[in-house]
Amino acid sequence: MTATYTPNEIMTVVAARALKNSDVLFVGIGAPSAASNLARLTHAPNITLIYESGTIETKPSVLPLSIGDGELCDTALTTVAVPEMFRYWLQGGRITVGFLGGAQIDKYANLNTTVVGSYDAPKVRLPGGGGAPEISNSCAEIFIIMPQGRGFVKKLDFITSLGHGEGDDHRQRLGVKTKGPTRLITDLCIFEPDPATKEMTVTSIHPGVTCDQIQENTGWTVRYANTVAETAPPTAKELEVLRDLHARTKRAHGEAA
Amino acid sequence: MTATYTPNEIMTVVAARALKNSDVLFVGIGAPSAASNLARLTHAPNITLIYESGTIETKPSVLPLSIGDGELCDTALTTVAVPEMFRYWLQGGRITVGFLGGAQIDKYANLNTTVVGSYDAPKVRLPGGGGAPEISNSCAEIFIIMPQGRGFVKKLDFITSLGHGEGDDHRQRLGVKTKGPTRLITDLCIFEPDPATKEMTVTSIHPGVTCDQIQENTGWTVRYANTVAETAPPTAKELEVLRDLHARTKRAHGEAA
Amino acid sequence: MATFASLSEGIEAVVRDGDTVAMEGFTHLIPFAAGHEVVRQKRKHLTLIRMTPDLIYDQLIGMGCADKLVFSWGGNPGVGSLHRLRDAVEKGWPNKLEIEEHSHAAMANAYEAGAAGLPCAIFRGYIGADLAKVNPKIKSIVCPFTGETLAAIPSHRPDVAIIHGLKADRAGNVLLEGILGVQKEAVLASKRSLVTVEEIVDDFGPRNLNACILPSWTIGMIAHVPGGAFPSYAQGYYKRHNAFYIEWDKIARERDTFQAWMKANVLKKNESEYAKYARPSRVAAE
Amino acid sequence: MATFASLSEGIEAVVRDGDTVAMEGFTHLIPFAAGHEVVRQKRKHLTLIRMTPDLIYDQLIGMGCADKLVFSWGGNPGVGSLHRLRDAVEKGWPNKLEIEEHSHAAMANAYEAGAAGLPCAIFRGYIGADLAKVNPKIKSIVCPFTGETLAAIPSHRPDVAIIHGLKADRAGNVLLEGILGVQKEAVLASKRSLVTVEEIVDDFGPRNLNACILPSWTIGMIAHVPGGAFPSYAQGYYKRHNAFYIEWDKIARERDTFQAWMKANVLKKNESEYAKYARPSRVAAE
Repeated sequence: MTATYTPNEIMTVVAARALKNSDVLFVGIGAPSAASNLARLTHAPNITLIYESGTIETKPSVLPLSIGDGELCDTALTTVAVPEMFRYWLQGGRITVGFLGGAQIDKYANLNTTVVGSYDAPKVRLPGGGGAPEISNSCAEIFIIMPQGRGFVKKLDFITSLGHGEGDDHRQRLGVKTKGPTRLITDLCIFEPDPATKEMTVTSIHPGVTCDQIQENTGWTVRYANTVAETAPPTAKELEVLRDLHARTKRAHGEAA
Repeated sequence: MTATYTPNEIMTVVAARALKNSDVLFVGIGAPSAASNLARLTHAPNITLIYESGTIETKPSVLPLSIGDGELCDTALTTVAVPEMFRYWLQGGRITVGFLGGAQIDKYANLNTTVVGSYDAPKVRLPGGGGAPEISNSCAEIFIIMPQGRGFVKKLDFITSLGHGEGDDHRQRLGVKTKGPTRLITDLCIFEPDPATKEMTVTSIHPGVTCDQIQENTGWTVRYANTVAETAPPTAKELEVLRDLHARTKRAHGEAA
Repeated sequence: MATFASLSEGIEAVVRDGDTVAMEGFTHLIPFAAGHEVVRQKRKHLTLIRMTPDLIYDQLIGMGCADKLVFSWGGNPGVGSLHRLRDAVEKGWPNKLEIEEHSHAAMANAYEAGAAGLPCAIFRGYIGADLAKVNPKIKSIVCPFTGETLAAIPSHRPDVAIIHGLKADRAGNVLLEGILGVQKEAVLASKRSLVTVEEIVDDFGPRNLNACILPSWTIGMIAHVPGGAFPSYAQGYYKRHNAFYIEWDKIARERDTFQAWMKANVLKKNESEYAKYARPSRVAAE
Repeated sequence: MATFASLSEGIEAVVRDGDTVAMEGFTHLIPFAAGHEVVRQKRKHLTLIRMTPDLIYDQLIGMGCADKLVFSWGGNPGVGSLHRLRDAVEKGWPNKLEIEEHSHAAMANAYEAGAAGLPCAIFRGYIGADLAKVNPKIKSIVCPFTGETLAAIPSHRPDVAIIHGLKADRAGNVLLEGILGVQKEAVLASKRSLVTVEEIVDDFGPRNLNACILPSWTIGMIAHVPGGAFPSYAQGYYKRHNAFYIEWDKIARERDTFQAWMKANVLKKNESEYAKYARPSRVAAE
């Protein structure tokens, strides 16, 4: 019965499942966009998708290649200017789930998308934070989608956006009232913050993945929750909808070329 | 050749003449609206009229009874929300001439539209400042249109909006970079600020008006400029356009009832 | 998601005694019908916020619904005084009314900051004006880059916003057009909200991609009240009833004529009263 | 009032060596044609401001036009790195590029405050983020009412804004629709401006009463450059050329392929080059 699937597919499917029909999402390009639209096309038909380009309640039939894709605007309830998006909609506290990812993540789910190396003389200059510094603190909670590997580091070169800081009640001590990263969804497993220390802790392992694999792809000593579930594999339906979405997207972007 | 006219008509005509085709006006209801539209319908066809309700480049065929009149919106280039109007358009420094008036004025053209008597136990509670406190300082210059009489007082009960303060360079000392009231147009004469003291000083007297009349209707000792002109009477054309405008307005407001 | 209800159910659900209530509409789309329902439901001790308290606030104040008014211009537009407001401020009838007075710029910025989730707004304001001396809510901050002193005011975060919109669709999204005022900001800044609308449509249909639309999930309740902005106006539906604004001056001048009018026209009526002022559909260039 | 001119005349008139220039367009309506003209006219020592420096800024930086970049996200959207930007930051080629880095929220607020004539913007931002440690332009103020610390940044007041609009009418008013980004704010915040447009029409005709329109008197110059946003897109006119964004990754990766491409496709061309990407009129649901 179980279909074969790629690591990227299970990561996307797992993220989609975590989304509710009543959620208002601040969606980024890539995996968050795929997961959000998969949720919309399966169990959460009325989920609200907002992209930082200003498009509110957008229902794209294909995935956008950029947040400014015309498809997002054409299918939106309305589109607002970018200052309004960041003031009334993000900072206004209307978003239930924001998605983030990055080049580097640490065990408290702080993220780096700014530089590898020193800021003033970087080894690799990454694109920068974009909306992340405020998304991380303005949304009620944050889901991070990132394939595991060398980006899972012991210490970030630069904190682009706050996760759980140094752990414990660090967010609260900084005056932040939102939950921060409540889920880190990778191609291998799901991490959730330990209720006390806030260290990201494995709560579910994807089918066929071993603890060794998880540790090999993580730069810190991985902790596990008392009860660790096995992630339910993607259903045939989930895979069908996701693959259709990607196929439509590929056709559409090809045509536009 | 000279037509007969009312004191209100010459006041409006004189105000209209002071406006240029290139001006961007922040228009209030009443005499400012009549003067602005008279200018638009005579010598300044491309003058830009903005009302604080958000209507930009409006070309009403009849005078609005309120700043929210549908006529203003229907004939505007576009209409923006009120926060944007006060932020981008007024505070943004895009207005060349703002109009003000009030229940009381002093010799430095400070205005009171707030209370007669004390603020906490007022004898007469007036409507309040509305946009005036910021109009007075954000527009490049201010024209005040007010019939002379008991509102021309020695001392205001309350300063709703800054004119020239206590005179001299008081505006600059407060950090205000705009000119403030450059013209006070009444039913009897025109006052302009003395270049040094900034006291409002008569520079032109309307036909048939005496200095005694002006003084009787002013609560301070009136000063005159070295050269005082006689105001040119309204032309037949000016009166015709103004009266047509008022007649159209009366018909339209009657119909809407 | 917005809940559809009758006006009386809507007011019952969203407005509580002692609430801070913003009924907005900058001379356009004033929620008269909703205000009348608040009077009928005898809400008390309200703090009323509104840039331009006009007839509807005169009525609420005269009927003793309000303890406090937060405002920037309190007059009958194009006509003169609000006699009930004056009577309350000058004579304490029917009760003493506390006032918190701002400028338009301050009020607009306070709504904007409220919608933006900020505790305060900053703007270049009140310079040389006495209002800053009598309103302790007007403070200042210093720009950390230029040293300029800017006015600071607390943002508006009302318990309830009540506005009148043009159309709602079946999903409960609300469309506004024309003079927008601060209504979108008022709803986004408030904990609860009620929107009365002229019309409920299946779908808004083709429209500007940047049309002013409040999504359903930002709105508490929606009541279908055609004519609900009368005697103010609804863009594309009906015009302002200017004669009534003039007539109000006479009605409200004395306490007894005011009370008689309110009894006959508000207390003894209900929301269906407004339907006669509505026009069924959009008329070109109205 | 806006002056109509050719693109080359327009750039000649508004952009000077050493200027602070904001070419905006949040993934939509990016003023590519205008950027190429700046390259052709060999402007130097520019400070470039843009939320999302993408291909056009990669080109300007790679051609040595810029001394400094003020930005919040510098990548090839959906593709990867901007190699010329990286080469300038990491290796100082063709010159050292100073960077001033913000978040999107900060940049959007800075444009908003600039349009509003304020010296600074405040917002809830940068909490727990390192950017505040490396950018001295990020400061804070304390809310005088709640004691909350808010981020403060200087407003953007560029010398020049350059944007691409959809339509201009004969009077020089410019209409935008769709993803509006920060273009209106950028123009209103700047001392000078140039707007390229897809189309010039006699009159905008029937439209939403709140359509996003920049009045003629807020604009410096207008140049009619159909296709001027290519390879980004113009709502209702043409789509984004996604394949070129992917191709750019290869072109820009090495200095010599970059230079060869710029020579062939920019230096040896002129503004008429863009006409072939334009579509004559609005196509439904594009």
